[in-house]
Amino acid sequence: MKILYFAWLRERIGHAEEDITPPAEVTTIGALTDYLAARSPAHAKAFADRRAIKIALDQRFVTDGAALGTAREVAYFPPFTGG
Amino acid sequence: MKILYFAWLRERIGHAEEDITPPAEVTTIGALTDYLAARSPAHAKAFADRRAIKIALDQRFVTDGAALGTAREVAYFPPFTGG
Amino acid sequence: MPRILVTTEDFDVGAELARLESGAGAIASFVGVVRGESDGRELAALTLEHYPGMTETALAGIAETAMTRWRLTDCVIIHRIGRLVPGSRIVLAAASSAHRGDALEATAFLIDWLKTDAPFWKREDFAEGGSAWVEARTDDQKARDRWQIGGTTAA
Amino acid sequence: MPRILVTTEDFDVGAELARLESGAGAIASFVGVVRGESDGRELAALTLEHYPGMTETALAGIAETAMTRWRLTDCVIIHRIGRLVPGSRIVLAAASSAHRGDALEATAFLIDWLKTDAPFWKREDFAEGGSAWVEARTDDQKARDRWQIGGTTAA
Repeated sequence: MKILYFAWLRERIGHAEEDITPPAEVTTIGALTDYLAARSPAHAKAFADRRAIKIALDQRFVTDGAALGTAREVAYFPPFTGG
Repeated sequence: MKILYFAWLRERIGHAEEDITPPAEVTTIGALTDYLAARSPAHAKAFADRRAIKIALDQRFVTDGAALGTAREVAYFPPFTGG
Repeated sequence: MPRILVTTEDFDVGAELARLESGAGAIASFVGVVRGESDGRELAALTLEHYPGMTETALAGIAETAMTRWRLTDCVIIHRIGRLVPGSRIVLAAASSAHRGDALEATAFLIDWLKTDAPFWKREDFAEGGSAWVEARTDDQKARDRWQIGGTTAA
Repeated sequence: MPRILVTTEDFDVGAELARLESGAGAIASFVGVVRGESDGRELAALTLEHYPGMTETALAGIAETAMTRWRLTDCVIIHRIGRLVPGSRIVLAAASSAHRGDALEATAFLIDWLKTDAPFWKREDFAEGGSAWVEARTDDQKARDRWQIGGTTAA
């Protein structure tokens, strides 16, 4: 599964992309986020304020309860500020 | 005094401009319009529907009661349709 | 300072908008183009008549009103006169500001007021022959008047 | 058909708007430009990051929504990415239609939704050194949400 980080999440974690295979018990977005937050101190810091983070599963917005299913790409990012 | 006609008023009257010296008793815009309407059949036809005509005295909108005073230019035209 | 131009010539939209970019964060614009038909009748041309002398004053007044009512860095109104074939640009109204709300609203205001408050008249010349002066529309008066109630609208 | 472009390069506003003139009577546009300061701090640059793949889909979706909600002949969204110095154009949103109300409203809609619904992030790089990611604004969310209540607004 490909994990993408954007903007300050990318900066805090130190890279834009990770390829991971989460353990079998990680079946929801919320569990995946917990799993990622535990990967390093940098991850923990990046995920400290989860309310400031949006999540897209295969490029669609999801919240913690969403099932991972056969997702190939999960992206973490702050709210958009383009335009 | 210079009288200007625009759009279909100009077309119906047959020219864009007239130099006139109204008689002394013509002291208001309403009286001036009556005076102009009597100048020719073409004028009468052009002024037939007065509600469809706007009037500017020295480039400011006026209505029938306005005093002619020392006006130098009176313009007759339909409502604007630019843009 | 607002740029006001009444001209028989075409104008360069890109150059006009580029001029507004200086010191601004947001540039909104409106361009009007002669359409090929009117109420189902094919047009040969649109002929624009105006009241020389009064026109520039009216346009400058509309632009000044916009500069006063919104926080604009600048604005421009260009209006063509004479005979314009379908596809020709007729009018440009544009406004620049620090933020988008002001620029967008002021541009809508400029074009709405221009339609009702500047001394231009349009004659439609039909492809099949004949012509007709365009009549003022109640909707245009309504669009104009919405700007008079309670200042700016939500944005 | 809407034109969607995400690019590191500058774009030609005049050419993009000219493209929209075909078959239209009204072309409205919005151009965003990098300002020289932010909250009183001088900017060296604005850096635009995006989510490749998702960006084009999001922009196309916003454009399609506009085409459905207003009677448009066409529209365009161009958004730049990468490092942009003050004075650079960032974004163009424009819409064309037979009549001005549709073009003006759709343009405001495009830029409002673009700000909240397309995966771009802005980082401000300050002249004195240091940088900060721009935070999403409540006002932008409100501007977006006004389009969801009761369809179109008065125009």
